Parts: sequence; C-alpha cells; structure tokens
Amino acid sequence: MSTTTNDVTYTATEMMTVAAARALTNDDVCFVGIGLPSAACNLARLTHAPRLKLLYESGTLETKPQVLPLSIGDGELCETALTTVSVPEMFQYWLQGERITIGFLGGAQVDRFGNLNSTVIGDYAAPKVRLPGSGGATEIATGCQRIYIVMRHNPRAFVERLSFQTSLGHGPTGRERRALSVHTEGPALLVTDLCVMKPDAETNEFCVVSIHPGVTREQVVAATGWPVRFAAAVTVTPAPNTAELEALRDLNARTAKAHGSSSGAADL
Amino acid sequence: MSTTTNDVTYTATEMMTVAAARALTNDDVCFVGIGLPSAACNLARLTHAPRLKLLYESGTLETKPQVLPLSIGDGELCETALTTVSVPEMFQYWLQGERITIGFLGGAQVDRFGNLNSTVIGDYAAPKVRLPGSGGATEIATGCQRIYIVMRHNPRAFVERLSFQTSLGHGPTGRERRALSVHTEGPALLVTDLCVMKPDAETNEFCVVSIHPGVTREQVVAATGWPVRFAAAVTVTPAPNTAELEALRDLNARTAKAHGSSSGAADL
Amino acid sequence: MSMFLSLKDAVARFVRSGDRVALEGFTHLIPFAAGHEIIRQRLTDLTLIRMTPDLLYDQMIGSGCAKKLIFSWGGNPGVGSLHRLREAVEKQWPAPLEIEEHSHSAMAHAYAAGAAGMPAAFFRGYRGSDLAKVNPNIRFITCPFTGESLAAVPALRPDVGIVHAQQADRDGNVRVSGIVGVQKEVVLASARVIVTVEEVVDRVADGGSNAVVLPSWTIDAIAVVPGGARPSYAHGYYQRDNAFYVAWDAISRDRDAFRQWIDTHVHGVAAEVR
Amino acid sequence: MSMFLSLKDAVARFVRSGDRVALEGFTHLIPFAAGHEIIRQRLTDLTLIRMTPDLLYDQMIGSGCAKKLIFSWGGNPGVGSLHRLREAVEKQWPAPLEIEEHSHSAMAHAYAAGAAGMPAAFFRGYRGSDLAKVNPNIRFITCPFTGESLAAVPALRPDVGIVHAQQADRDGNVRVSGIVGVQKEVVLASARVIVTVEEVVDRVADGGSNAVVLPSWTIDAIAVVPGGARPSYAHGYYQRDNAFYVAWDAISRDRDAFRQWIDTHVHGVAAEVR
Repeated sequence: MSTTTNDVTYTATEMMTVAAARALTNDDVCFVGIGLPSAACNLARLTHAPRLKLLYESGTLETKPQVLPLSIGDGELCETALTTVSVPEMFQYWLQGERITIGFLGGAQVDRFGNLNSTVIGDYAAPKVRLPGSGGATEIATGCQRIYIVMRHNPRAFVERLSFQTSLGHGPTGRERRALSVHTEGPALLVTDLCVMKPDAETNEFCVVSIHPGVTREQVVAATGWPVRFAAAVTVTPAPNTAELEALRDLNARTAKAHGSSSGAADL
Repeated sequence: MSTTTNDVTYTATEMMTVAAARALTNDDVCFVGIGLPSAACNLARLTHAPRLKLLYESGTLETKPQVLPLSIGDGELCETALTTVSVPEMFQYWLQGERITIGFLGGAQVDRFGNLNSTVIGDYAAPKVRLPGSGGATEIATGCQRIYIVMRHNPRAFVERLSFQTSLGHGPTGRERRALSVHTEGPALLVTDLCVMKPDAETNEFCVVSIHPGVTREQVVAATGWPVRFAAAVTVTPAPNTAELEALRDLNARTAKAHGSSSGAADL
Repeated sequence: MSMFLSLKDAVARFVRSGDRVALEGFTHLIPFAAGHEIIRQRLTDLTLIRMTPDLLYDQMIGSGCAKKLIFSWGGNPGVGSLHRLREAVEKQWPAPLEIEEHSHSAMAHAYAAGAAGMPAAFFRGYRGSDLAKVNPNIRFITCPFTGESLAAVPALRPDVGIVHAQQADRDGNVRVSGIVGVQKEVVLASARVIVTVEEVVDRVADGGSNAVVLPSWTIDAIAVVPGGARPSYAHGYYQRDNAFYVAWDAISRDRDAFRQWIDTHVHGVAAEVR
Repeated sequence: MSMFLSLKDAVARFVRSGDRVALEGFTHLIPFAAGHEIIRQRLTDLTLIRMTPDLLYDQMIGSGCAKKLIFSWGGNPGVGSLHRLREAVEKQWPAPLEIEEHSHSAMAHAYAAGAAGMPAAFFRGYRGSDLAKVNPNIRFITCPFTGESLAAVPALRPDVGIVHAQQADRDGNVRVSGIVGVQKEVVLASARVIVTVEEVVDRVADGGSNAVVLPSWTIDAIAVVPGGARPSYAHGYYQRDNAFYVAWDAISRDRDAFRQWIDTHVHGVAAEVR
C-alpha cells in the first residue's frame, strides 16, 4: 500500500519507520532489535539525531552501521562500534545496570496495556504456533527507562488477551509494574502502520493519538482486537518528508546491495 | 642466620623458599601472593617446573615475570602475562570457578589446623595491632584445590588460639570444612624457616614431617605456640642445591636492581 | 590442557550420547563444522544448550540428535522460523523435544554463574513474564538487604562446551576477537571443552591488550578447521553467508528436502574436508 | 555525558563533603592527583571506598577527609603498614574512623553488582571467616536449587567514582589498558564519575578489539592530568615510583613529618601543576 501526501509517495512501512525514528533524540541510548526497530533507529541517527547511541544485544556499544544488519550480531555492528563487550556484560552492566533510555520491542501479539507475546500462539505445552521466544525482550521490557513498540496493525496481533505474556508492559490491568517493584516507565509509544498510540495517563491503556495520512478511524478500529480508544485530540501524523524518505531509501538500498536482499527490514 | 650443608651455604629464608618451590609441579596453576610465595613460585618456574602457571589477583594470567613484583599489580606482571582480565573476573571465573590448584597463603598468625589471621591482633573493635586484612585470602582459602602456607616460625605467629580467623584452614577443631560445605582440600603444606609440616591424615593437625638442616627439634618446639607434634618418621629437609640457590639469588639480584631494593622478597 | 586433534577424533573422544552439550557463538563464530561432526557420528539423546538455536540446532534437532533444548530465542535471524525446531515442538518429529525456555538475560547470567563456580545465577529478571509459570527452573529469592524479589536460575554447566575461534597458538591457547558473545563463559562453565579454530599462529596475545584469551588449561581439544563457522562468520576471516540463511528457509520447510540436504552436505562429506 | 574540566573544577563540581567516594586503581592507575585535589579542597566526612587503601587513602585519612572506610586490604604494598590508617583505627587520630571490612572477592563482586544494577552480590564466600561476625553487611542466603548457603553483600554504589586512565578521545570516551582492576565497574556503579587521563587522542578504539572502553555517557567529567597516577604507574606511560612507596613508610610514621609532607606536596602545589 502506498500513500501520496504533498506529492510525496511512501509506503505504510516507510510511514511507520519514519514515525518511530522521530521519537528518538540525541540524548537517547537505544537497545535495538533487528528489523523495524533497527531501521527506525538508524534512520534517526542518519537524520535528526546523529548523536543517538545504538546498542545491540550482541555486545556492540555505540555502533554506526552503514547498512542494516541482517542479524543481531553482524560483523558490521562490531566493526563500526565504539567497543564490543561480552553478552553477559551487555545484559548485566548495560541493560540491567539501567544505562539504556529506550528499548524497542515488537512481538506476535500486543494487548491494550502494551504487554507482549513472542513465545507461543495457543497453549504453551501444545502450541498452535511456536514463536522464537523471549530473546532479550523480557528484561528489556523492565530494564530500559522507556519502551517503544513497533508492530504491524492487524486484529491477530492487537488482541484482547495474549496467549502468553512474554514481556511485561503495564500489566494485565495496566497497573502491575509498581506491584512488581519495577520502577522504569514501561511502554510509552506504540507505532503501527496505521497510527501512533500512547498510554492514557490515568489507565495506561494505549489510545490512538495520531492517524497516518490516508488512514481512517474505521480502519484502525477494524485492525484492533480490543475496543480501541482515541485520545481527545487525534491529529494526523505528519507524512514523511523528502529528507527522511531519501535517507531511509538510501539505507535500504545499501542494505539490499550488501545482503543481496532487503531482508534487513524484515520483521521478526 | 646461615647454614652450610655439603659446602653450600644458605640462609633460613633461602631454605624456606626452596622448600616451598619444590612442592610445585608443571601441572599446577598457582594463585600467588606477594613476598615469599611469589619468590617460591617463580623459583619453581625458573627451575624444575617451567610450565607452572602463575596467576596474581590483579588479573594477570600465566605471567612470567623476570623480576619479582613489589606489588600484586606491577606492570611486569601484565607485560609478561598471557592475558590480563578484570579483578571481578579473576575472583569470579578463575578463583571461585575453581580453576586454581594451589593457593599460597601466609598471615600474622596460624594455628595447628592451618587457620589464618591477617586481620587484627587483640580485640577487633580495639585492636593492639591492626593488620592489612583479608585481601584475597578468605576466598583463596576455600576456592583453591589445595593451600600451601609459608610463614616464619616463631611463637607469636604459631599460636594456640588466633585473635581472629580471617581464613579457614581445617577449622577450629580441624573438621569444619565439610560442615561448611567446603569441598576443596584446604591447607596441605606449611613451610617455615625451621621445618616442613603437613596435616595429620586423621586429625588435620599440622605435624612436623621434615626439619631443615642444622635445626633441632627443640628449636621447633620453642618456636611453636602449641604443643607441636612430630610425624612418626621425621626427615631432614634436603638442603638447597647449587642450581636452586643460583636461580634464587639471580632472581633476587635482578629484582633488587630493578626495584632499587630487595623488597620483592619481603613478607607482608 | 589442550591437545590438537582432528575434529573427528575430538568429537569421538569428548562427546557422548546423552550429554548436555552447548555449541555457542552469538551469530558470530557458530561452530557449524563441529555440530555437523556430531550429526555424522550419530550421537543421540543430547540436551542441547544454546541462547540462539538457529540453523545449526535446526539441523541437529531435525537429524534426531536431541532429546531436550535449553534456549532463549529460536529463529533464523532476519529470515523467520526454524522449521525443524517448530516441527519437533509442534508435531514431535522426528522425536519429542523437551524444552526449557529462558530469556537471554537468564541464559547469559546462567553461563556466567557456571563459569564462576556458582550453583545458580541471581538477577533482576522475569518480572511479569509468564516464562516463570512454565519453567520450574525459574525461581525467586528475597534480597537479604532490600527485601526485593530477585530471579534465580540454575547455573549452566554443560558436560561439553564447543566454540569456534579465530586463532590458537602452538601452546594451545586460544584467542577470540570481535563479537565474543558467551564464548569465554561456555568454555569455563563446561566439564569438557572443544574449540575449533581458523588457524594456528605463533602468539595469541600481547602484553596489556586485555584480549579475550582462553588459556590452554581451560580446553581439552583444539581442532584446526578453516571455515569451521560457515555459513556464520569469523571476524577478520570471512563474511556471513546471508544467502544460505535465506535458502535454509525453503530447505528446512520440507522433511525430504531437509533429509537430502543433511545426507549430501553432512553425511556425504568427510570430517576433515567438509 | 562527559565534559572536559580542570581537575579543580571537576572535584569542586562533583564531590561534596559527606559523599561515599571510591578512588580505584588496583596498584595500577591510582588517581593520586584527584585524591590530592580532594585534600586541597578540604572535603570532610567522606566514606572512602577502595579494595586496597594504600598511600593515597593513608594521605586522605591522615588529612582528616574520612569518617568511614570500606575496604578489603589496607597496606603499603611490598613495604608494610599504613601508619595513618593504623593510627586512625588504633588511636582515633586525627578522628575516629569507622571501618567496614570485606574480602577482595566480596568487594569485587559488590562493585560488579553495583555496575549491574543489582541490590546485592551473591557469591561463594566468607565460609569459615570471622569477618562475617564483625560486619553486619555480610549476610547469607540459601540457594533455591541446591540448598547451599551463599554469601551476600550490598552492592557498592558510590556517590562519586574516580579513576585514572591512559586516554580519552575528543568525544570524551575513555580507554583503560593493562591491569584494569575494577575501573569499569566503579565507573558504572557510581552516580557521578570523574576520570583523569594522561592524554587526549583521536581514537580510543578499533573495530573488534574488545578493549576496555568507557563511553562518554558513563562519565561526568574528564580532567587531563599527565602523571595523575604518580607515584603509582600508567601502563605504557610511566613506571611505578617504588622508592616513594618505601620512603612513605618513614614519612607516615610520624604525625609531624606527615603533616609537613601534605603541606608541601599537596597544599603547597596548585591543582593544575600538582
């Protein structure tokens, strides 16, 4: 699907990536996952946030890849890093040590409070679909100051009830973080290919705050498995500008050339 | 004090250092402290045990110093090491990970079961003499497969009752290691400037197994603060041979030249 | 103390059916050659341990080597699912596969605890995760100073740890560069250790360089296997074969295509050549 | 994010009387210049934390900076006692000094726990040692898997961590080489961080080198102080002044000789010159 705004034509994935990138600042230290988060983080670094610090769980600190990595441990990440530490050190000193301001997460399922499932669909002992599992997600969800979620919006993914809660968002009733002595902020932003959502200040339920150009409220409602709420003032997400699109497309082109495919931008 | 045996003249400290060095083999991995242990370990490496592995708590693994270090973290140790790790890694992966076969310890006081005091003489809260403290000793005592103790023999040091038990030997009654779930062997050798002692197989009490040339039983008894026992067959410690003495004196001479004093061989 | 052996002899001597085996390498330096030798020697009933079971464990599980998997993320990085792993879990083919599932943080802490001679690892983890409900090896303790609840998992202490590295020196010391993952930890945590290396060099370390060096006395066998991490990569030697990771998706979707691939590319190759 | 300041300004801005302060360096890279600046600025009531309080802490304790010492080995390495420390403990001069005493393993684990955001460190330690009887911060937990008793100590989280290092780059990243001790851990465990360095260089790291590098965003202030670790040493820059360690024994035995030395060599020197 592509959209044209002010003579600029872009895909829904490009809109999503640009919207996620805009949330990042020069002061952030990001724990980056492969796929959409990696594209968004590197786009931010290549545009408005050149001093953004990117860390990958392979132990690469402050890495500046010229192409998007296919895996979390690509050589490119190490060669362009300030330094590379062991994986235990990454999880002990850097993630658990709360050095990270933003953790990016996705998953197969998200609920209205930003809780995430990346483990199984169906029963754990006899799953319908066995997913990759937690990886770093479970502790990223509690160890980073804030969590940004990036996911494609459809009713199988945006569900009333998770099959399995791999990673804590605001908890099943939206209020569990404090009870679990988790003092980090939790999910603060949910960017999809249809809209941008933020948690309600009172209830922590994710509500739509802006809708991407060309998308309707009805589409958002239809794509959400719970009765989705809209903020009092819903805006239209500013469309990608030419500088953002150019940087993103250059990055994807370099990546495709380096890897022989555009798989760097695949979700997983 | 010097002794002459078979035309070879040597000091009591030389005899002690040589006797301790002889206990080490090519298969050992030693956790080395500064002073007498360092001299003994490097003497062994420079004579009969060239493949002996020496580790210092500063994180230097398999180091081959040409001169004895003055401190546990001398540059010489790092420059001649296979590699240097952080101090937490040294205590976590190498000592606690039970990679070490022999730990050398000394102290201000030892009792008949090889328990050691390097903390205070007198009351802890109002000490007569404040000593340096544990350093690595407390966990060296339980983490190494075996402990060798090297100390100068006198009644103030070889005591009936420690002021403070900094490091576990065989325990106050000689049987505490197992009760504390410590499965390493504990003190297996005590080398002094008068004799060599080993724990009795039944009671774990240190008994004299060999007396250095020129030393009498009466001297050993007078220098020991508890009623010291002698093994059924007490031998005379073989005197240092010329090769051992030459290697030790060369090492001490190189050390004195490098440091401007012979302080590398000082006890602490 | 390490000895230089052929890969065939190293596996024959140090790996037994029924062992708890960890082949590690965090995307980088995955010991494919050694894993293939395990398949070739038809070892079975292994408990396979690995943070990121990927193509190599997909191949070993599909070949019937494993009875249990301890892991924290099972996928084909950047591509998709592991079809052999999924079929073992979802359809018990070629055999049922028991799984013990953790998070990366837990596995990393558990390897470090194994290396450090601890019975368990303690960390701030698993808060609000259902993983604690399905894995009885996830427990909690109370901090004796703050009263806080902290996660505990058993230390990982494999019977055999296998890693690939860039270099060994003639004394059998090994050096790892680039993304070092949990290579040091799995070596130090394991009762028996095999390391495959790209090459043998005169010196693996220089004074003061703080390199990741594994002394010879932490290793049992070293096998010189150039390319031993392909299709993953070895920093400074060769790149990751990304095309193979993509191609594996189709190969592994189909049982027959998978069997054929293993017959041709594993059983059909001698250990020394691969 | 680190900023380059003069040592005087760095200490004035980031160290306050009453702080818990750790100046670390395991024989190597001891931040003498920074400690002297603390004496010069007449800061008091500090809780001084250090595995091996040696000459620098002897000077700071004798100068009345400290109310408490957390440590694991207090001596003049290779020489003998610390007379100022002993007089503070044995005779309460110049003031009573509370001590919290640990083993090296406990201190190393406690710094690592501080860096890792843990409330406490858990380890196999203190078995059969009287230290657990005199230090209420040594406690024990039961392993939830094996039932074994394990030692626990609170994580060390200094208000200020101060280290010396060889190099900073222009972006304020710092590199430590040689014996790295607990330099990384104390930096990551501390709320505020000052690093003194020998020099500023273009690049502190190369791809894949696994060097000990501290990113600029883990540091508050960097002061360029060539020789800032003397009389200890800086690997690759200058040697340890062993003669001074020996000479300190006589200087520090006598209160007047000590005072004179501090007046001349600390108060009598400007911060920038030292």
